[in-house]
Amino acid sequence: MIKIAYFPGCSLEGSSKEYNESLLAVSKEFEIQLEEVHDWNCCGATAAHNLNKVLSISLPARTLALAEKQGFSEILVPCAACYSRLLTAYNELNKDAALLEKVKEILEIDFSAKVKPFTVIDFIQKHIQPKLKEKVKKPLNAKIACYYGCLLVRPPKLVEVERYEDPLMMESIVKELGATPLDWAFKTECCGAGLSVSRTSTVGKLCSKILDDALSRGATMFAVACPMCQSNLDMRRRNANVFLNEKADAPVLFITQLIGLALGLDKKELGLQRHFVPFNLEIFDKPIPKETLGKSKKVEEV
Amino acid sequence: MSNFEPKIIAFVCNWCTYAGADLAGTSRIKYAPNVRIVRFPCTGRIDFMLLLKALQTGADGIIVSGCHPADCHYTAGNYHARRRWIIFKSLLDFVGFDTGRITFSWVSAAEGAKWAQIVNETVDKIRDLGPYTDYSNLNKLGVGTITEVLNARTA
Amino acid sequence: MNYKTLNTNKLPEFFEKIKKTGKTVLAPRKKGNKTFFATFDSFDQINFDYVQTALSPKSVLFPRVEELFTYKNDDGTYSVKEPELKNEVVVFGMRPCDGVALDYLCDFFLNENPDKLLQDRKNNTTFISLACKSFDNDCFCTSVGSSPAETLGSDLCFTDMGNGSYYVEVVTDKGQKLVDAFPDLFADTKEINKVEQLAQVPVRFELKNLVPKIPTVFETNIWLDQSLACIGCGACAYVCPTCSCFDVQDECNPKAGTRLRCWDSCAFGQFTLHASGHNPREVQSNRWRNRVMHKFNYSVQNMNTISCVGCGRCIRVCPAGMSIIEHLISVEEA
Amino acid sequence: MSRIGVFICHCGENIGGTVDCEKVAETAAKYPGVAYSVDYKYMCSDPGQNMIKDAIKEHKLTGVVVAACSPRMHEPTFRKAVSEAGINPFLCEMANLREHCSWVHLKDDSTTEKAEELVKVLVEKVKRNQPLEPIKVPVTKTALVLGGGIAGIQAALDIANSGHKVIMIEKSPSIGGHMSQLSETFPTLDCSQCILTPRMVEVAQHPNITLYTYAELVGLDGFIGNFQASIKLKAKSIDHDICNGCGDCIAKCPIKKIPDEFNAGLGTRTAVYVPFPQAVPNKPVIDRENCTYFTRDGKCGLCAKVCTKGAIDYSQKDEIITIDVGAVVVATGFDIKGTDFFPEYGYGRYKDVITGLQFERLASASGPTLGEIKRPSDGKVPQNIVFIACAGSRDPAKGIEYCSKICCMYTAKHAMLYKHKVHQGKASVFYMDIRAGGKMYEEFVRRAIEEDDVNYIRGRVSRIYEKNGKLIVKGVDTLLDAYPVEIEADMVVLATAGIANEGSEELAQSLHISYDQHNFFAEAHPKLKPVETNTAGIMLAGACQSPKDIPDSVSQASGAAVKVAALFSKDELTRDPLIAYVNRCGPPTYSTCVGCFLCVSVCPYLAIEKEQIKDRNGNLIKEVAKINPGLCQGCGTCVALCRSKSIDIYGYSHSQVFAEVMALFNERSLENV
Amino acid sequence: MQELHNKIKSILENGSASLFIAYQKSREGKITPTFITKPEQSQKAYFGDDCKQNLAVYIHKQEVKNFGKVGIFANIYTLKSLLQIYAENQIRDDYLKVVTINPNGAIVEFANFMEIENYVNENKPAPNPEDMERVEKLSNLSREERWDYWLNELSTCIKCYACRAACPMCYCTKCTVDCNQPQWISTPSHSLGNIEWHIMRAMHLAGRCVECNECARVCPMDIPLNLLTVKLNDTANIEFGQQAGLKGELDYALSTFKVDDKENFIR
Repeated sequence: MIKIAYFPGCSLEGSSKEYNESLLAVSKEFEIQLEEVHDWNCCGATAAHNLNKVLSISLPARTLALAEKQGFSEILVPCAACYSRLLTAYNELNKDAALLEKVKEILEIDFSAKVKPFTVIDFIQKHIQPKLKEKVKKPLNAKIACYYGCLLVRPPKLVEVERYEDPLMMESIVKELGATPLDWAFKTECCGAGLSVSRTSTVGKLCSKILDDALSRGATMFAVACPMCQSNLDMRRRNANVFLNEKADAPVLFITQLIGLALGLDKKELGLQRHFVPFNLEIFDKPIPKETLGKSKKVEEV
Repeated sequence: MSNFEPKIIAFVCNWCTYAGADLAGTSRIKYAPNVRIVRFPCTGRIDFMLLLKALQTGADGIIVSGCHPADCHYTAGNYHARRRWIIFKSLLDFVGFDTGRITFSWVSAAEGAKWAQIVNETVDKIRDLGPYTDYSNLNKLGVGTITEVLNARTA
Repeated sequence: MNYKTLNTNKLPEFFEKIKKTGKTVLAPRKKGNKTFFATFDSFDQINFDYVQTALSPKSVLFPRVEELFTYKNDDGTYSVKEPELKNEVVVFGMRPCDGVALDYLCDFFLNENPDKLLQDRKNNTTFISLACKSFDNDCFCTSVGSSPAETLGSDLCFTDMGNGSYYVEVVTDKGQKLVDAFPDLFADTKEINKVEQLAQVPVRFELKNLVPKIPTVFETNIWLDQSLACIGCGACAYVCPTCSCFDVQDECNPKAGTRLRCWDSCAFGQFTLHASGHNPREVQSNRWRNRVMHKFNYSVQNMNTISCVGCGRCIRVCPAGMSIIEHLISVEEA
Repeated sequence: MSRIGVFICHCGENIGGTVDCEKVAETAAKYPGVAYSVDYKYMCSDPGQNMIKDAIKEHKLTGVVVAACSPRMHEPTFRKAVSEAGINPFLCEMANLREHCSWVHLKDDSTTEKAEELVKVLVEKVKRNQPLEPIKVPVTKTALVLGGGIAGIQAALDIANSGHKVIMIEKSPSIGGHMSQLSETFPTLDCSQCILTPRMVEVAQHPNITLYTYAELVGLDGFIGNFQASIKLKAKSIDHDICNGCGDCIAKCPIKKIPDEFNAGLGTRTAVYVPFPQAVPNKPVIDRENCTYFTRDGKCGLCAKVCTKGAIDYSQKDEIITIDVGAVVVATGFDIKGTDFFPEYGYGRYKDVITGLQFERLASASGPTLGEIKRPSDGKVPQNIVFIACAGSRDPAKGIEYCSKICCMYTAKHAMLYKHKVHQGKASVFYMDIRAGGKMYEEFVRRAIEEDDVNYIRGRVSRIYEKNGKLIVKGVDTLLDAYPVEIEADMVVLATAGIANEGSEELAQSLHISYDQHNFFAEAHPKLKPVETNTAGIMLAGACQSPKDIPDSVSQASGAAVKVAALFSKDELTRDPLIAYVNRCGPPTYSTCVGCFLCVSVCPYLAIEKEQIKDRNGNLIKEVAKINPGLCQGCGTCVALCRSKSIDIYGYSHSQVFAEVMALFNERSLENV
Repeated sequence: MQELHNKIKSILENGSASLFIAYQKSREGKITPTFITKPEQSQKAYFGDDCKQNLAVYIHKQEVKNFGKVGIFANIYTLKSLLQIYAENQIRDDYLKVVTINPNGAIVEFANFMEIENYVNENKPAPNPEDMERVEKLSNLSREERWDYWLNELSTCIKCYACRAACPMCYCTKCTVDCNQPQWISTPSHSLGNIEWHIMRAMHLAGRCVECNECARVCPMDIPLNLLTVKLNDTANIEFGQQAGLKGELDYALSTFKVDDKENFIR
């Protein structure tokens, strides 16, 4: 049993419960124990860094410090926004000794900021992918648009992702699940993330473009690794469909849910019932369209 | 101290500051006569020991000046000199020398006015500080007897 | 020789009275773990708990740097001025071995061509030794013909008799003068056997065997074996009470100058280095041999005495832990 | 004992009006070592100079201090005068009483006192001056030109035409460089090859030029006037002495799918090839990396069979030759970023997103499409074309802060050429600023906009993606209130940044010249020595120093050539002897240098070498530093760095500067005495 | 200890060195260097935390060089010194066999300086907190107080040059202080000469000192000389990110520069 420090953040306890459920379920299959950092707190996303730098570092730093005190050297952060904040804190604290001293004083915790955050994609690549092929029981018959959004791949200097404008990490994972990854253009476009509550129509418009590009190229479903990406493409589908000629019904699954399905795990165990755009296993029975550059559905001019 | 006139020695490079001082001359910019220029090919040539020697021989203040960064006639002598002065100043400060008496500057061949200003400001400053005797009379201390020295240490 | 006693609690008064006559008093003072001769403002600054001072009282007669003369050039007219030494000094607390060393040093500087400066300093200084009640591993005075009871070279010799009084041996006229200046402090006494009050320093080697042996090992490897650890600093010579090597330095500008005499050491690489670049004592072992030969052979030849008094300072100070005692024993055994 | 003569100049009223020159002369006369002291109205006049000469003879002077104007003004004058009187010119120094004293101070005792001290300082210095002889270095009057692009060609021809030998080496099989790839040139739109090829031929035929193509520099030793260049002649596998350039071998070569470098990857070539029809020399080479004879162990051999002259020689080996040269012109050119450098423009995976250089080939009559603008993916004529200027350039986030300089102009040219060829087509240019400084340049850009109706959009492009066979170009028009712009283009041309060649860092190191953080070679002075490097005798020409257009490259090349010609105009090189040296002495020390070589990295000129001192039997005694007098420029940084004072410098020696400093102000130390 | 003896024995027996420099402990408990030339003398070697002397200094000694190949037992500061003087071209890799004891008590024999570099970087000693504190304390005094402090301390110097002799970085054939044309440093031990000497010594060690503190340990007058070089090392590290004794390749703050080196005092 490998033990890994885990920081779920608020999303995974609320709107993206299924991300948490599927991540834990899949980890269990691979004999990995995710241990929640005791007494973790809000990462400060999304507003803190616009207001107060020290605060915006101190908030995530506390979680890093707790993980360090609890004996970990890295920490799994599934939410892309949390990840971005923790990674920023990690970097700032490691390059600015004076800041580290200040934060230590604020937190009243003596720590060295050596716990490095990593994403679910990193996690899968390192701990799951090597053994994935042999464990797949039900290869997925689907053409999957892997959608990364912004914070998993930006800013490039911080996240150290190789092809940050056209990442291929999830593509290589879904390939192992038996699915066909889609080559498309909107992988890293903006979904409107933070405006999800306040400006639903803007979110809808942005999501419609993402949906349209993927669907017009023959995608049957989406894979994501960020709670905001998922909820905007899923929960705000109604707002997006307003901008589309043809209503889109392709489901949006977390990458962990897809892995779970391929492993033959139960739908419920993976929280698949929680989505707004319904997911049916029959989707895998339909033939997948050939490589197309299908006709563009009319996108309302911005 | 009313009639104290500081003695200033200036270590300058040939290509920028010496020429800058020439320009001050051809421009007839007036400045205090307290300064004596010693010419070097480059600030990189200026041995830190010379600064101590200047203080020993009775200089009340020192100016060290060369080409601005990136303008060195020899491309890099001033960069090396800059590092040397960073270290040397750190040491002099640590030992308690009055480094306020040493003016480091970059004066280009076009900055005759800046040269005059550096000299005048240095002279004014040193005039306020008074003669520097902390160091130059130390060649008497410790000669001929052990008492004053040991007294100093056990104090 | 006259014998006196001095109540130990009168010692502060003794010093105060000397000072009032305008003389400078030097006494052992502690700094860190070491003890040095120094002036003092109050009696409690004096340290009595020491085996040996770090520097010897040599520097009182032969300072580490002293002015020989100064000159001036007044537009081509040169004038020379020699220093006048008037300051009178009393040194208290040196060990008897240091007295022996001073005796040698004066012999060296004053015998044939008397050194005026050293003569003046000697005339102006009264040395009071304080006989040893303790010793350490590095003490070996008894091996070089001396002992804590020795009075040679001291003007006065004090021995703490353990009964609240010093037994004072008046060795020289200079000592007598000092005692006579304060008659109310000193009481007359007869010669007393002080030996049991003193440190019993063990004998480490037989000098009478060693001295003839040394020149016979001149060409052997023993010097290299002994001196491989030597790093070539001058510490041993500078703390040695008998080392007398010096270097003359002129400090001058076109208008004026000073000639200075400074200590020098046979351990330095530049010792006996010729202007040509050749050095007859090319390597450290040659220099080490010269040092030992000087102390135990050359000075016997030239001055009829060895020039080591067994104070042990060179051993205590050596950065590489070299010990003259061990080396002499190994010569003896060779 | 020194016998110094001091000569105080009044410079009319210039010095004399402020400084009491008579008094200065009187004071100096009393100074130790001064044998003669005098003041005079104008020292630089003939009578003044004669006074000096007479005094030298009469008073047997061993050194001279002329207290007058700045040495930067008259030092040569007085040194010449002194040498005419029979003493070494370097035994004369000047005290600067005019610029540094009389002109900047008021008439006052303190000014005279300062003048006296300045004289005193120089007297102390000159007492310690040594007679020096200018350094004379023989000059090998052959220049090495690295690179056969337009800059190299121009430099080589200029040097050769001034009567000196030139060795030109070019790493590819033909000279011509990037210019030979261009279609038309701005701002005249004349055909690039038409103006270039005559020059190429002239190089090949010039009696003073030896051309080595398919050759590389592997090392350069020595110093100005006396370099030794090691050159690797790569095996061509064809004996060019026999080959008549008929091209039969090329026609028969079965390996035909090698991406063609000359066509910037847009076409293909064979394994035995001539890069382009007008190549010089116009004889093929075999590309061993792709030829099956070499990659598959002697298979094929067709070319040898068809060659009627028997010129094919598979057994040729790379050869290293060493040539003595006196000067080097580095003209190795530049490279451009490929489209794969741009994640936002698809990492180079869209075939119809091409570089400016590829567009040149498309537009060129000798190119793969014979000058028709056809897009690489399907050969269709693009009806809507987008040009993106500053692709990579001026973008600190991409690590290229600088402006590539040529893009604005060639982008305008490209758009124009496109419009001239596809009349109904739509051309748009995204730009940051238009930098069209240059004769007729701004007019040229205006023509593109106004006459050829090119749509200039001020803004940057954030993303290009392919959809339905179109390239969607998403950008912004910052002149229209930052409004997003989306263009469905058929083809996109990126004016990618000009960059240093791969391997330029290594080349700079083997030449011992500096380079900047982008690996472009560094000039000795950005303003006043733009063609020299800080290694004497090595000049720069063209885009290896920074991206440049043709006129700039050619001008710089001619400038470099003049520098070389000037160097070659004398048989010997005379240099100021004020250079550093490491002391040497007799055994057993040989030198006080202990060989720590901390000085090596401090020298801006890489003039410090290791020297082994050996005994008669060749056993190493010690390793010490040695300063190459050919390379040392005399800055003295090593002198101040050397802990053991083992390095000294003529003209500013330890004892000279020490004495100068110690001569000042010693009244106070006098009081102490 | 037995392991160390065996190692020395085997090194001397197999000819990888003809002299082995180590520590020994006398009956009275004094630690001194020992120079072992015969395998059977190997048990003289001793090692403990009390072995402070920096043995690297002997590498420069002509009579040690005369032995040809030399083995040396090195504590961590000796290792740093060896690495630094290797970078300064003073040792040949194939003429030195270096042995240490790692923190776990195991004997480590180094094949070359690359290995020493790795070891030193893994076992880098922390700066001596006491020294740092003293430097800090002095830095916080007023300038006049600092001057008085150092004038008092340095005035006592007797110019025995033990600081120079004990320092492995002071290996010049001819020290500046021995140059008399011109006389850069006043050789007399008056206060001026002393301050000149110690300033020059500190400048020459800036960025080269490995902080073994030998200079202070050997000073007969107990002058805390090491504080000067510790201070300058600190400056070199803060200003230029350069540290001594950690690289086999030359990395010297004063012979290199960055175009954007920062200072706040040049006008």
